[in-house]
Amino acid sequence: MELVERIISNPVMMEYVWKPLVVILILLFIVLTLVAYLVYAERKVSAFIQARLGPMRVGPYGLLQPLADLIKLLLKEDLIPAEGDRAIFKFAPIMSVVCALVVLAVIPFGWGVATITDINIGLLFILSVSSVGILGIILGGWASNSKYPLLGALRSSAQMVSYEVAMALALVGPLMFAKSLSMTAIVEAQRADHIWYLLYQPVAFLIFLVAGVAETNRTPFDLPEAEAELVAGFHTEYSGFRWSLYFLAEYTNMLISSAIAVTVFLGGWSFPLLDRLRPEHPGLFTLLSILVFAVKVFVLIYIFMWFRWTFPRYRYDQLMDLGWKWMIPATLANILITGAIIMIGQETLGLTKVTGGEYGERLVVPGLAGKAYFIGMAWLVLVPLTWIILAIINRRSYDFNLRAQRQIRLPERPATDDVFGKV
Amino acid sequence: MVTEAMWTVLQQVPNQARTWQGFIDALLKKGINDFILLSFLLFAIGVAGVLTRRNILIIFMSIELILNAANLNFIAFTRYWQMSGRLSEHMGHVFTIFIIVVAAAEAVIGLGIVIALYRNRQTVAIDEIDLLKW
Amino acid sequence: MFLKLVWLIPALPLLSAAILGIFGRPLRWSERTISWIACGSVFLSLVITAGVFVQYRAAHWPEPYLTSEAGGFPHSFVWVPGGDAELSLGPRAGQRATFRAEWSYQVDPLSMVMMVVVTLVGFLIHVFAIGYMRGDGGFYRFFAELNLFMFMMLTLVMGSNFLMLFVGWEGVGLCSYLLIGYWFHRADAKAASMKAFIVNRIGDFGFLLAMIAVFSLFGTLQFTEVMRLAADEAYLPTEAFGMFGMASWIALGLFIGATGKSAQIPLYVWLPDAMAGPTPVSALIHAATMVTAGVYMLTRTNVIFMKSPTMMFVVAVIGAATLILAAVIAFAQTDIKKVLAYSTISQLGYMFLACGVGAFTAGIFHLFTHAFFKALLFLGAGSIIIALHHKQDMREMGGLKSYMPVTYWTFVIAWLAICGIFPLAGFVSKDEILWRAFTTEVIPGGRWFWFIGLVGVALTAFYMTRLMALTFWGSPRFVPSTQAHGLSDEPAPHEEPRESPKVMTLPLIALAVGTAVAGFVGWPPALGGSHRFERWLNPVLYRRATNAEAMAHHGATEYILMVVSTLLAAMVMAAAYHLYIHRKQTLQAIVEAIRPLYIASARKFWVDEFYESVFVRGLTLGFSRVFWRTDTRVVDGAVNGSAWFTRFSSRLSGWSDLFIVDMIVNAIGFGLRVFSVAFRAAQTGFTQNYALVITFGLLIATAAYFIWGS
Amino acid sequence: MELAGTEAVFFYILALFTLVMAIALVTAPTAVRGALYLMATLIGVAGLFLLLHAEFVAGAQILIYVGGVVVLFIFVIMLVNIRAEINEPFRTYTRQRRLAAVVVIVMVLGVWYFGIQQDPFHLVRQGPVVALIPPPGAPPPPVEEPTLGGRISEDTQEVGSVLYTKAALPFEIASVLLLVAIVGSVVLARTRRQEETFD
Repeated sequence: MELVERIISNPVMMEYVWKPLVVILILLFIVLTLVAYLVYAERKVSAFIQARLGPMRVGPYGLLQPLADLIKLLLKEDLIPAEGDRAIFKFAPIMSVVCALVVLAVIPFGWGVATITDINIGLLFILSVSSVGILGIILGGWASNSKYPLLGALRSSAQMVSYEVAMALALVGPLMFAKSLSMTAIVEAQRADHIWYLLYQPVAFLIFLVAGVAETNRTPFDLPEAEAELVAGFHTEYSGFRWSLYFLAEYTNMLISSAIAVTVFLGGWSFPLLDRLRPEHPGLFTLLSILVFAVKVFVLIYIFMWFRWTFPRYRYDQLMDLGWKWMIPATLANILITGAIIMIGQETLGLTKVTGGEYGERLVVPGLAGKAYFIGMAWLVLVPLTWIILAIINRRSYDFNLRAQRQIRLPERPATDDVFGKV
Repeated sequence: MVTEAMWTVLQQVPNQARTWQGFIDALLKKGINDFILLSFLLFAIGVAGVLTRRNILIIFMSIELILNAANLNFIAFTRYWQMSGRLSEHMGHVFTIFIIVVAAAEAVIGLGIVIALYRNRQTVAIDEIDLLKW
Repeated sequence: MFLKLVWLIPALPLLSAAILGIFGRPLRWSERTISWIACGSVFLSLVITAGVFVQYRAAHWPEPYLTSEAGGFPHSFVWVPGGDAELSLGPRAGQRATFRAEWSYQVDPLSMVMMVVVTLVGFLIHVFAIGYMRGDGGFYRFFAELNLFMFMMLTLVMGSNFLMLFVGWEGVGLCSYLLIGYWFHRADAKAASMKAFIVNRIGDFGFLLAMIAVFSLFGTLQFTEVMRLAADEAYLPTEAFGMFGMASWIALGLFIGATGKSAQIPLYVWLPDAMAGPTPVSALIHAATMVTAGVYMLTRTNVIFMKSPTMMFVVAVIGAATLILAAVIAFAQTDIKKVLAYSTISQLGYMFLACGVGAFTAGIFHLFTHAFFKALLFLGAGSIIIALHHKQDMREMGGLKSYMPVTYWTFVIAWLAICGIFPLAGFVSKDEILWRAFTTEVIPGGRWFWFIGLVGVALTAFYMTRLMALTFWGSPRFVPSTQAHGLSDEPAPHEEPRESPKVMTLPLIALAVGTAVAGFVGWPPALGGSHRFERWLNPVLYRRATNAEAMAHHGATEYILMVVSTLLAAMVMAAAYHLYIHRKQTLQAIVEAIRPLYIASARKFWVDEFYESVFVRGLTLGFSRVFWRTDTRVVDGAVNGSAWFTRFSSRLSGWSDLFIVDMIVNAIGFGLRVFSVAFRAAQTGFTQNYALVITFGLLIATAAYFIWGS
Repeated sequence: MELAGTEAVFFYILALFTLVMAIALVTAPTAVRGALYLMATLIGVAGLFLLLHAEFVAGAQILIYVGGVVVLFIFVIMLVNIRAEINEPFRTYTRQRRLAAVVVIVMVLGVWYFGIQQDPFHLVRQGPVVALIPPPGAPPPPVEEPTLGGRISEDTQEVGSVLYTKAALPFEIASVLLLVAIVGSVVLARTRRQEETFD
């Protein structure tokens, strides 16, 4: 008995088991509620865009609609295809949702206690764990033993693998300024310099945003679940709660994408002039930082929803062309040019210095001249130069020029051409 | 595995009092030897997979196991050097990264070969592919 | 301020080359855009060079200014980090030294002169090329390559170590190859570019060996370091005349490199062929800048050469021989550019002669003046060629004086300069060389070298006057052409040659002014000057002339020599004019009288044929012929003999087959079947079986290591 | 001593997990299950990397191995044998399984004896121990600084600097290798019809 008490109440257990557990539970409660309301928000946004009212029945303005949906989903029958791989069919959505939720651990939702944990490979951790999430989708599609889910899963995995490259490479640009993979260090770097890396890295931000949309399989990149071609894509055979797990994963991923974008490009929880509160009112500051972060994230999420209800879906070849021929070259060019800009700023003009601060070594841009140089170079040199490079690379392609595409005559092909060749 | 580890610990810490507390303390010290043993077991499992499985894809996966065993060794030895005072020792990490890169390249090429093979022979069983014999 | 920008001087042309090379074609830039970018970058380089000159002269002269002192990335960076290497020569043999090369630039009196020449002449030729290359399909490519050449040449002359010099050396070789073969659809251009490349490689081999020796001896490749150590007797003892020691070997390697690049005997054969490239290229690369790199290198390493009188003598002899040989060949050439090419070789011989007699400053001075008047001659020739619709044969010219006045008058200035007429640039530098040869104490036989130089003066005057007579004077012999230039905005095909556009004549005029005044930079004290050029270059020399010595009055001898050479040139010019304009019969008679020599000259003394037969045919074709003979006689004979033998023996064996062999074969087959059971079992064709065996072997090897190994 | 106290517990958990998953991989009935077990094994190894303070390598392991290679495996499994192993009788092991098992067991025992028991590398155990459960009356063990706001391990920076300085040449070679792999896989995997169309 004494032993058990020692195990439960010793400081190590307190620090590493009980406290995190409480934090995790609180966080999960908040995030899952949030995600449920994201669905509600999406329905409302779509309704307003299409001049409808959206859900209005349950509760005032339909505010209790998510609850009703939850009950409905829980009560539905859990269908499993007869010839499918039962174990994997059951396991796949769990994997998807776990990968989505684990990532939440390293996102700095705010200053102080609101940052659950801060590891030195935070960004890499997020990227790697979310790359595992693909497996949930592809396995779910495979285990259904059905044509549409399989095709949807293949498309989805191809798409996510392609855009993950662009996504990761786009993050390299801001990382060159922050010099750390730790999420908190990135936010601190921006806070200390009084800058948002959006201003230094417009190209990377744009690409990250687009890749984030593609990673979450949302319109205009929702080919894996294109209703007109594939019914509902990889989760055609899913129903009830397992289906809702996929849905949960997708919306959590959207939240995460926005959160990363906010952390890396939009200064995270920091906000101009807010810092003065920190020494005197740490508690208030923590609350405000969470609020700031939430507002920024919701702005981005709104942009995601806005995309969904305004853009038409890409064709599959356009999707792949955009990923491989436009976005990846653009990110590579961005890295190269940003490196050159930093090099010139640092070595020749001496506008920056590298210091070791509380969060390790980073590139400090003191003074207005340095900031003006980096912002000016970013918008006046980096953006046009990237555009020129893309134009040169793609000067023969007609990916998005439908008018030119109609002029092209493809060689006659046999009608029996299938996706995978001769399998 | 656990019993083996316990046994090892008991063998190598003879002067430690064989009380419950001493046993637990001894059990909670893990050194380079344990990692070598673990990596070796991983290696052996991988070798067993390569030697016995019929499915080429599983054989590939077993090869990945073998490579991972090597990675584990590299990292463990790097840590060992770091603990021995060479704090800036990171060459093992770099080696591991290269192994991961090579493994990725190997998987890509190997799977390409598997696809080509399947296209021509309609099988992924390794003992049905014995063209070399003739 | 400008000294901080030294790195921009080569970087700007490189940037321009990259921009033109990458974007020129895809973006379909107009010729105007391309010209602005190409010439603008070179012009900026020229401006910076001028600024650097002023600042360097004010603040740093006579010490070299190294950009690595400025620090920071664009100024200098560690280019080849390298590792430790063991030195094998000299006092430090057996010790280790770090092989490390920086990419940094060195501004000192010598490189300053070269920078001025390269950027100034280069800029003028760039401008000229706008007009010359108008309407050519590869306009962007031409300028990209020309700019790349500028970068390489500037790297060559500004590099602070042997490795950078070598990079520039190879780089200009590459650009030369690209530009000679610019019209790659023409067979002669293709062959000429390859010839230039290959001949240069022979020289580069010597250079590379010398570089290795330099590192093995001094443990560094930095010029300042090497020259400081080379002056040390412990590292490089001074040799007596006739000795062939360390200094001579290194100097020999360097000199072989120089003969390749600067077209000296025996590696001069590529330069005349290089005229297949566009004329601005010939002017820039094959007259004014690249071919003088050898002289630059000799001067740069003058410490090593001065330690070896033997090699100095060799340099002087080679220079003198080249000077005479090339001049003689130039007598009978009919292609206007070929004449100029041989003239270039001849003038380079002068420079080497100067270096050989220890007058490095005189050699560089001649390089400096020669850059102006030879570029002017080539550009004038280019102007003529354009006017005559790409005709280069002098037999179809004549009387152009009235058609192209600007070209004519600028050409006249260059002609007078190259013949050494007072007071133009050529006179000053050539007389400096002759005087220094006459008075040299570095090698014996100075007066003979002076005499050879004097003969060279006469020959130069003769063939240049012949060129003038055939092109500008006399009666027109060209066939009126109705063929258009092929330009879109041309008003109408013109039948008669006419003056070139301003963009081509303005560089001519600028160069003519340069030719006229360049000599005053080094005006000798005998004529009231102060040897400013020599004093400027003095710091880079091993054996520096003291101020008093440089200013010393040389007495009456110098005046006599000047008068002799000038008079000789003037007389020969007058005689040649007379022969070619008024006494063609006499000329004919003379040519008839010396017909063998004339033919030999016209056929370039069969050197190309000699190389072709000895090296190309002799070694490859000769061998192949030997092999072919062997094939037909020995091998075929053996085959035929064996065929007969086979027929004979087959009868025998046919008989024995039936009774002996079959039995043996059957027995062997039976035996194999018995024995192969075990091997068949091993050859399963089953991959994992093999893997198992490998594992098993690994196991045994490991066990053996543990049991017996440790 | 690499691990002690709390970390050792994690070592046991991860080692057990890794080994069990590895065994499950080599005995998996279908290739898809095998890929899943491979994923689990790799994640376990990544956890061990974390224990050994190799955070960056752990991240790279998951990103490249799990996110890339395993996905590729599953992709190929779907391309080549959709349910061949399930629908048709498919022998799991080859004919030589018994012989192979003997070889592997001999190998394990040999290394166990020579490599571990005799300790040829003299890798002795040393260093302080921080027990998970402190003995009664002992002073409480020093609690490590919570990571929040504290100094972060600079493993990533170190690996980066080593990778781009000391190992720059292998890095370049690896890039060439990847290029070769890309070209090779494209050439290998295209169908005959694609060859005809593009040739």
